[in-house]
Amino acid sequence: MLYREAGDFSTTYPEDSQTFPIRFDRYRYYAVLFIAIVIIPFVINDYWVNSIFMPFLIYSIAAIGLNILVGYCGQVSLGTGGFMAVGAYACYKLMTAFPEVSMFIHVLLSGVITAGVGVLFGLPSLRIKGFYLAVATLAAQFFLVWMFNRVSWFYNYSASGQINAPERDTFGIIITGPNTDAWAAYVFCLIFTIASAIIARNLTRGSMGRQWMAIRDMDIAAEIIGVNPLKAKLTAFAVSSFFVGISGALFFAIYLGAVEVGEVFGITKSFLVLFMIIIGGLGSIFGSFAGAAFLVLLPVLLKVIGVDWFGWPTDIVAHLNLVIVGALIIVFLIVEPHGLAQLWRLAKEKLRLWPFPH
Amino acid sequence: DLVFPSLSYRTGPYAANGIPFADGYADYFTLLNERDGGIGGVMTRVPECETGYNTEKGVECYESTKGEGALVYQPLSTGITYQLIPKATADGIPVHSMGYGRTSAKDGTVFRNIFNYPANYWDGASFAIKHLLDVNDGSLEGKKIALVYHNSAYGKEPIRTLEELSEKHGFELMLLAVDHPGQEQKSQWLQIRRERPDNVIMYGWGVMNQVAIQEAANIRFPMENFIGIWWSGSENDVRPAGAAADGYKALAFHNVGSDFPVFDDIQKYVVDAGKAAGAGDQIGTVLYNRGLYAAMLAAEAARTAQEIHGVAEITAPMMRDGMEALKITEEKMAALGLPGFGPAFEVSCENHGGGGFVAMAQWSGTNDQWTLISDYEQSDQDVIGPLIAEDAAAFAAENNITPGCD
Amino acid sequence: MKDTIDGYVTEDGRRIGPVVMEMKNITLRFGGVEAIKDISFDIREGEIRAIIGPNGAGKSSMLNVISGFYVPQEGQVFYKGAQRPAMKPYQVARQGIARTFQNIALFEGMSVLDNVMTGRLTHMKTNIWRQAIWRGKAEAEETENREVAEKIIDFLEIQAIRKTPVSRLPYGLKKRVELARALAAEPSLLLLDEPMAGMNVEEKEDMSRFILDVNDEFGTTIALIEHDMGVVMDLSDRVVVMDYGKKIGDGTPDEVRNNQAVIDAYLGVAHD
Amino acid sequence: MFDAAEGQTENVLEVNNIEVIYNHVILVLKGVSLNVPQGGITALLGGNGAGKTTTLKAISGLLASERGEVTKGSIKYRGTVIQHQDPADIVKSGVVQVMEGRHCFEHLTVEENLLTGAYTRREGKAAIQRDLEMVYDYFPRLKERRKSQAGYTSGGEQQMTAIGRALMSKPETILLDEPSMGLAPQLVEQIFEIVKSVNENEGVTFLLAEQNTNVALRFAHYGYILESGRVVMDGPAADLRENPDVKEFYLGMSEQGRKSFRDVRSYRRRKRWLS
Amino acid sequence: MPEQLLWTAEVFLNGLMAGVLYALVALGFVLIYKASGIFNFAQGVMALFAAMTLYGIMNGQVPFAHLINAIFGTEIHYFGWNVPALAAIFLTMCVMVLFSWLVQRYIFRFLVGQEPIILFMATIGLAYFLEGVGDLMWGSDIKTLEVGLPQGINETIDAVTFEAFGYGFFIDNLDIVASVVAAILVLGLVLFAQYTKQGRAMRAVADDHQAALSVGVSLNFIWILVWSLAGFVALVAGIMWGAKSGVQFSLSLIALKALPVLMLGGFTSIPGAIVGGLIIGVGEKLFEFLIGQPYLGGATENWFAYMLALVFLLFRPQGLFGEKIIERV
Ligand SMILES: Nc1ncnc2c1ncn2[C@@H]1O[C@H](COP(=O)(O)OP(=O)(O)OP(=O)(O)O)[C@@H](O)[C@H]1O
Ligand SMILES: Nc1ncnc2c1ncn2[C@@H]1O[C@H](COP(=O)(O)OP(=O)(O)OP(=O)(O)O)[C@@H](O)[C@H]1O
Ligand SMILES: CC(C)C[C@H](N)C(=O)O
Ligand SMILES: [Mg+2]
Ligand SMILES: [Mg+2]
Repeated sequence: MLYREAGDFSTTYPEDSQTFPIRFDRYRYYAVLFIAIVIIPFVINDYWVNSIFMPFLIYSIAAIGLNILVGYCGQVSLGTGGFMAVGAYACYKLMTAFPEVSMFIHVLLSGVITAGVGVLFGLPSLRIKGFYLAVATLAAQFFLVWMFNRVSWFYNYSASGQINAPERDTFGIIITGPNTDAWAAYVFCLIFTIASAIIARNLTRGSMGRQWMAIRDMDIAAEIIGVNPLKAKLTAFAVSSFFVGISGALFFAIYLGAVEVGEVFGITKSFLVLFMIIIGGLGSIFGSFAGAAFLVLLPVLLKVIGVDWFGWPTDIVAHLNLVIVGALIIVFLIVEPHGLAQLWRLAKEKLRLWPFPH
Repeated sequence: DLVFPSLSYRTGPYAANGIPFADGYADYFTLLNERDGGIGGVMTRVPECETGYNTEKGVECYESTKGEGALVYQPLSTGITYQLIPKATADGIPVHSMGYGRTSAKDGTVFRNIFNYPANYWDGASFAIKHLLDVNDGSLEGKKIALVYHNSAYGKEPIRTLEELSEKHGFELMLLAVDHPGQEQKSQWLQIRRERPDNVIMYGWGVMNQVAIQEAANIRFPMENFIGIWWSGSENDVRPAGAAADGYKALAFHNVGSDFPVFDDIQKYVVDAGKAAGAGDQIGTVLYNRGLYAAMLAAEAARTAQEIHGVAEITAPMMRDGMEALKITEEKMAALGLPGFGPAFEVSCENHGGGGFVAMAQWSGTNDQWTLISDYEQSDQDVIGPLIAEDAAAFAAENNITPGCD
Repeated sequence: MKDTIDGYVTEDGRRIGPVVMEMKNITLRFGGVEAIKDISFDIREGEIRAIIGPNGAGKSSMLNVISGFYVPQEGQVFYKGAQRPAMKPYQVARQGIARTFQNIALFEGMSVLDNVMTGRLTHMKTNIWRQAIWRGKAEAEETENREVAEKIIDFLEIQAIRKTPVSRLPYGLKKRVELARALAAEPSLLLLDEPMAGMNVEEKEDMSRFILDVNDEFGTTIALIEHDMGVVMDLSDRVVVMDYGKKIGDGTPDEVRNNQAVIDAYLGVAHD
Repeated sequence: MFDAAEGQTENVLEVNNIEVIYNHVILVLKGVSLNVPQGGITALLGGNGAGKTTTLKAISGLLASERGEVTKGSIKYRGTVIQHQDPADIVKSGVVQVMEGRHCFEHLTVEENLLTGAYTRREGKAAIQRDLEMVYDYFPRLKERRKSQAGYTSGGEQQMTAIGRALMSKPETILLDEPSMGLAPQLVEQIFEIVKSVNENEGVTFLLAEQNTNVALRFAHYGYILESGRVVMDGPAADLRENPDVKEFYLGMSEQGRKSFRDVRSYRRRKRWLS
Repeated sequence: MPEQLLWTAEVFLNGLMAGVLYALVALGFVLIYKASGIFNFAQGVMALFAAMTLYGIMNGQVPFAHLINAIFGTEIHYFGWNVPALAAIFLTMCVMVLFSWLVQRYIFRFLVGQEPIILFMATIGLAYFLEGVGDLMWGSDIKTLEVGLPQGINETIDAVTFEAFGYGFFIDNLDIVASVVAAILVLGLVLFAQYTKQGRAMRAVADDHQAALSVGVSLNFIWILVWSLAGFVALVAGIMWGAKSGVQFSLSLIALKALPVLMLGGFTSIPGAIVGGLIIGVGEKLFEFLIGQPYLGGATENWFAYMLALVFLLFRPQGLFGEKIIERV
């Protein structure tokens, strides 16, 4: 028995509803946190931060955000790219307007502004459902991108229409711009990621989360048992957009440093984040991380294997990459339609029974 | 060895353009290795990294290759260039955005590590107008000129310049944005048909070029009045329209065709030896030549750096010095087997952009080839100079840079 | 049995209170189909009121009208003495009306416990900020409501499947979970749409006991649709009979059982 | 007429000690064996979650789409093993299932639902039209609602549609899952009459899972009782009806005859044959 | 000012034509959605793949040449023959049928009964896969399809309208061909879906996979059938769009032009695809012409199409012709 819950009893309800009721899981969670916070910042270099950790952490936030909307509340949205753009541009305007204020505040405010925009574009969800809604959110995606491209106020009238993150700090540590230390950028993103995960978890385990899930599973029944669909859907849009906005702000300010809206926050971004949560597992915070890891790391990994180890031509590797990622997505879905998170859950269920099935 | 990473794109929406460029870039270095044993006795290496014309992957590529001792980056995308400007500056690695990227990077006192010689987008716009002036006997008064542009940072680059020029020469400017990817341009071209501009200038990329040329042919817009920037002037762009594209013009900052001695060497040392980067069928195409030209400029800069610093195994900062001291002369090009292939120019600390010499090429559908129809001429530096200074100053102010040379 | 305006006493001595819900001349149409035709009836506090009738008679539609999901073209609904204004279903639920559904409408993606907890939503009030922080008020409220939910889980004897995802449950248990969810709301009026369909006798007995206990212990008023005449006759205090949208009978089980119109339309042979 | 007691007819369907697992972890059937004789009505009884539906789905091949699989044992229809066949092929060989919980095609009209039932038939329009009329005769209510979308009909109307749809395919064997659920008492009786007449007149074999033990045992020839994934008792229907345990737990009768639901005040300890 | 009016009329006509081209892509989506509830994200890539295959067959390209050469160091590219257009179209169709069979056999057979979003995700995986395979098979250069479609301004219309109004209307010949083809396709498909047994079975499958299985509808067969049909539609769309812009990666992005059409017409309606296409085409072109260009700086077409569809949906959440979403308890 490698994995057991025997002897793990909860005697109070709070204990029973904690995130990791099984002691083994809890310890593992602490261990991961310890490594992420205490060890990694000291061993990390530019490559790892910029190619692996930062995209992973930032996409995780976006995935958590979208998962709240799609996975928990069942409102399929393809506007993620547009909302990330709102976060990014809000952050840019704040950074340039109030240079002395801490980046921390700017990023949070960007989230808040995005939440507002999210609510606005969430309004049609009251009438439009399912794939129709998904396609309708594309209206937000295309309109927002167009607007940021068109209205020069958003990019401070720069000639090219690009926005560049000037150097800013928080608590005296440089966070944006080219002179940022790898560890500082990493830690800054990590704080947001952990906070997002915890907040998302708290929201989803309580009554808010249940309202969302009820709407997702059967909106009519939910309304009849007392869920106000307007409120539930709009809060989901708000909370989701808040996280997505934060991730957009980080994506622009910390990760890329310069952004051209149509390219960075285009429709492909919306799809990418959606893929992450489906692959990872709808309605699962862990799944958001798993999905982000899968789609950020796998291509890098395949590239390293193909190009660096086997020395194949880059284009063949890139094409094979597509083939493999595509095939893996399909294989995963066939093995477990509910994503990596569910796969993990079932694996644990099996482990628990191991070595005596049934 | 000397490392020249190639951030290429052989997949995605712009693959058709990325492939020949990357082939040309790689083949030239292979040639140097095979024929001369590298540069100054040190072998070169061209690690390739696929960006898919995507900024994030571009960043990933940059990060993953910079550790190998990369000497210079050629990102082949304005978007990625913008990402790399601060990063590369901080890392002390030069970036060569040849004929793209941020135009004001020409001001080397602000953009210490960024180079965009021999010509930039504003040179292109200015030269196009200059060409039209020539064709119209020196006056554009009362004419109407339309700009069809890719609705992105890249496409928007020439607008400022054209606006200045329209004031100066008294022509009317009409702006037509095309969103990515640009498969549907009916509205834009119907409008052109209605408003009958005398000339159309295009800043396009990828499928947008093919569709625009096709649509222009559909509305019977006279092709010789249609001028594309150099990224809208490859074989890929005109062939789908067939014979209808005959007479279409495009800007160029280097020569076309494979009628240069260096191509014989490439055939001999690279293609026949089975060492070609691609299938070998791209040689002599516009974009292949551009890749090759970029490689040649990088190699010459490296050679210059070796001379300045007296070491063969140069580092990125040395490479930067080499680039800043680069001198391309007719003789040098002839010696390299590329006589008259590009304009002669010089780089200095104040000027990272060369002379801004541009030529006009024209497509002949019947011969299925491009030909240069003008000499290299300098663009209108009176208009461009101040614009560059202004933009660079703004950047310097925003980023706390004190302009200057050391 | 004594029938007065404000209540009566049943044979087994329970006090039935005054009218809590009154439907007046309800007519409901779907395009050409008239699902309910000018029906009036009332429900008294504390009673078990059955609605029976052949398939397609309009019974479920009637429950939907009560819970605000269908808006009748004509007629009024009086609840607790006052005419009910046009209301959204969730507002109706907040007035203390809970229900189960004919085609089980559980939240398939959640566990049994979570489903029951959704029944408590109308009682949970902490705002989103506190929930995001969790520690403190949100947690306390959760625990408090969890206790209520657990009581109901105990009551319905579904402790063992507490953490099971509902989608894995067999039909009968799902019905029971649905009842649990409705009870969790601690409603004053409980609407049950065929709660015993698909159960065998033993399970129906269990279910009957639950219904009676709810009625007894919490004094909950119950409106019940059921096709098993045994159950209906045994449990209910009064029965409304519908046929093709019309009311064809209303009264105590005995009265209904012997009503010729009811026998013709629904029962077939007189049922014991 | 069929006489189960004589037992001389052959078995069309044999289920041999099958085990079914859902999602690779949840073991639901723990060795179920059944024989369904040609031309008989066999009832499958048992409480909630006993595994009746699962057994029927295992036979009709629908398990796969629920992520369940038969891991042990075999299912034979007329001597051929069908457990790995495609559901469509199983229907072609003559076995049709009426699913629990109706499962009508919501967006199709009632009539289109019925016609879809005849999907596998090849005899041409006239025969199909005739059977359509037959179904309407059985369920006049459906005729009235024939042009309504099935999604908007009442629960009972949907149940009728589902049964009618199965009849339309003229199968040799029908697997009926809880046909009486949600139907008015008159109709329950009527449905079983239909089952009986189809069985007698057309020789169709029935395997029906039912909670309404009372009616089921009145019409069936043979019965199996399932509990927690095992067959705990089987025998000719008449015998089962007389069995005291069955009487108490499935028919709700004690020595004193039927007792009122109101009197069941305390939860009785269930008698379990096996667990 | 009559000139403005004439121009508007011309824009209107061209909008109609553009709409037809969008509808061609949307049709493929509708077919598969109607028969399986699958929102087929791979439709665009299928169009690209079909067009590439057609080109490859016509020009006798060796499939996977690039890969083979890279692995074995060979230098093979062409077989050295050319296949006439019609024969090549037929062969391509065979490839698409094979593709449908593979898709069914190796993907969707295992996903019967799953939620729509899971099926949607599977088609995304498929899109990636097919994109990679297509590139490996035929290379990612731009290919010029020459199947003999007329292109360019229609002189007759130009002349006639010039005669009548003093302003010659511009209509592209290719668009005219596309309209005729689309009309035939839609007619055929409507007849098929509405009046055949397979058509009814198709709709049944979309409603409830399990129930369809239980009455003996072979999901395998139905799905292979509709995927093949969708493959055919993709081929047609690929040819039309390929003629406009050359066959290249961007062809797969035309799916984005089809989505608002789909949403407006209703995911389940074949005539809806056409009507939706026409409304979107006209709407976005007129908006760009009357408002976008003069006041908003242009390039409004992308978002306007979606906004237009969104506004329609607010009034009819199932699209103009979509099946009503059944909401009952
Ligand atoms: N939303 C709707 N749209 C159209 N018709 C409807 C709708 N809801 C119900 N109906 C019709 O109204 C009639 C009454 O339906 P209802 O569901 O109330 O019947 P019921 O008495 O509950 O029957 P059952 O016992 O079969 O459940 C039926 O004929 C049904 O088809
Ligand atoms: N898709 C599924 N995944 C996991 N477990 C399942 C699934 N379907 C059924 N089960 C389990 O299998 C067992 C038997 O279920 P089944 O539906 O066969 O029972 P049943 O006898 O038909 O009950 P009922 O009379 O309530 O319909 C149940 O315990 C149920 O939890
Ligand atoms: C080759 C590329 C650099 C051209 C491109 N359109 C750009 O400027 O971004
Ligand atoms: Mg009902
Ligand atoms: Mg069952």
